[in-house]
Amino acid sequence: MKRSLALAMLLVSSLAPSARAANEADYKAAYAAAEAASKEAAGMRNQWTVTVSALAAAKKAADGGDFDRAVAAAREAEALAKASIFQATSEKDAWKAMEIR
Amino acid sequence: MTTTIGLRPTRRLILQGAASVALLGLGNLPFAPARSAANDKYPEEAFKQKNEADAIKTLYGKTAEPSDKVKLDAPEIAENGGVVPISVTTSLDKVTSISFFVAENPFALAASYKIPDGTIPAVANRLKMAKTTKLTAIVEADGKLYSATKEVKVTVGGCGG
Amino acid sequence: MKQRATVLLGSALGALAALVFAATRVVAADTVDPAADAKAFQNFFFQKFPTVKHEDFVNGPYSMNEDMKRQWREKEEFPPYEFSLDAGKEMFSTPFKNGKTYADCFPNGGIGIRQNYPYFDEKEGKVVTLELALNRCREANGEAPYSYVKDEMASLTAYMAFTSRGKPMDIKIPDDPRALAAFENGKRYFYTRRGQMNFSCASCHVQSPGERIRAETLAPALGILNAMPIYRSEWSGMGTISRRFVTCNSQTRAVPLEPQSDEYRDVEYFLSYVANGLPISGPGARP
Amino acid sequence: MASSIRVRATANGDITEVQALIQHPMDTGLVKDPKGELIPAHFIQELKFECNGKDVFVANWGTAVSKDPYVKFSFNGARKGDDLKISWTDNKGASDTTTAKIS
Repeated sequence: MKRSLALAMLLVSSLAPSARAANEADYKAAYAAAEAASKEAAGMRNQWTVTVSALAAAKKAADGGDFDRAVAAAREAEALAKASIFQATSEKDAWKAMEIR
Repeated sequence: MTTTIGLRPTRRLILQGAASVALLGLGNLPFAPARSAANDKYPEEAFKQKNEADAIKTLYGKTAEPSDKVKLDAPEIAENGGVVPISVTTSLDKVTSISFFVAENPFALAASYKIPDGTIPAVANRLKMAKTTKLTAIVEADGKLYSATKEVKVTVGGCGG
Repeated sequence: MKQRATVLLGSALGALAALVFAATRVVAADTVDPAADAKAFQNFFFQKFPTVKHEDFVNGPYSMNEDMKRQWREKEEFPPYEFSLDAGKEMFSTPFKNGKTYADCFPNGGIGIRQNYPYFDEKEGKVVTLELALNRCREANGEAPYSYVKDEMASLTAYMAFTSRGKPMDIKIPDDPRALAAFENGKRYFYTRRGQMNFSCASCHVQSPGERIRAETLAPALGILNAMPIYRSEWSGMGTISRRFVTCNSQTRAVPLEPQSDEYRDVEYFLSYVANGLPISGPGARP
Repeated sequence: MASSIRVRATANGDITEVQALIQHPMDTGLVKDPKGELIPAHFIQELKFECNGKDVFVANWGTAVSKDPYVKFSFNGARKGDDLKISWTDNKGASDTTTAKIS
């Protein structure tokens, strides 16, 4: 019982700092990271359409002043971009498994 | 439709392109055939009816009874809801009119054909269907209505986009 | 205790064998052998669909499904690409501002040659597709190039395909390392998974032809470009090879590349070469 | 400008089979264009086939007829070489007409 209580306390404290509303600075940082990852994916000619729309949604939300949503969308865009980078890298050899021989 | 954002304008432009081409054919003035009989008039009201029963009543003013003498040929699964090949033939005689009704469409009456005597009572055409629907063909023979009905499954294609 | 050991030993041996087997396969794949690839590719489909006549593969989904073949036969009586075909014929003979026509840019006046495209241009060191050659012909004669995904290009390629109907696909790979590289690059593109859906062309057109993705029946990859360009009811309009590649990409949620990018030219080279011998059936009508 | 009507009329014996394909957008008025505006309804309402001065077939169409519409029917009483006159009018008053020889 005591251990789970401590765990719950830890969880709450880790959430605490992000509980306050995100501001423009948070958005700018999140967007920059997302954009960098998206540029790298584009450089590998393996960009996903959903990354592009998530970035656009982030910008739109930020323009509307809703930085919470903007940061969330930017983080999603970054995650999607990173997934497409991982896909391109792993597919460099993985494609052979499907090849008809 | 699973057209992607990028794609929609090209389809629209093509449609607009086709529309302008059609309008180009405006050259000759719309002539109204002088001697067209009263009932030759375009059944405006019938085409405005939403559901099938009203459309049939408005067009013909009576109800139809199913008959195996009306052979309706339509695909089980439509290749594409926009272009569904449908045809009907009948062994009834003294046929004066054939019409098609797509129950689930915004307006049930899709097409109505006048069959003067000397013309074989059969028609093939391509219709649009909004979604999986009952399709009914009605043949007016010697003043009575006979019908055949078939279900056509309709859905979009593609994997997502 | 003893029993567990034998199981361990067995699996180790199994893994070793698999490794050796995989190794030989990898070695075999490194030397590019298009002829062997084409043979293997065609045999894969001939064995997977023994009842489908070989030349029928070029009819895409209709070779896979009787009901749809009937709908297609009906439409072929008066096909929806009729207007595009007529427009292409007219455009083909209408001279440019400088008096020349497309016939001056192509061997045999552009008639009955579609089966040799795409070809590898040894001067340029790259694959040249029919759509690219048509636009280069326009530019060489002072005309603005057409969009690769719009009607004008589709009408031109429809007419040129029509003049080659029935002729077997006849793509050549010169003995030039760059040509072999282009073929290999096309093959890699064909089998590489992309987009959030994580599909490659092969996921649909090799692993599941004949099956449905909602209303559509998937076409086999063998001969899939022989029917190009196609009138698609879904687009209620014509589609060039470029438009098909771009839309397939976006369906898997991959951002498409520029039409006629190297990857698209190479995958067209690969797909056309492995269909050598199968008849040209363009322009086609598809769902 | 080529006519918007493509027609094929072939007579065998006393029966003439007619196929027609017409270039027309057949817009339903329920579809939006990329800017989100409704594309106004624009569809052929009446398509008439006349031969030897008599109507042999009259089609009244609604918005559910496919783009570039196609229709096929047959009729008796015509011979090779007779003229078949085809004309359509749409809901915007546009029209087109053409005459084809029965082959």
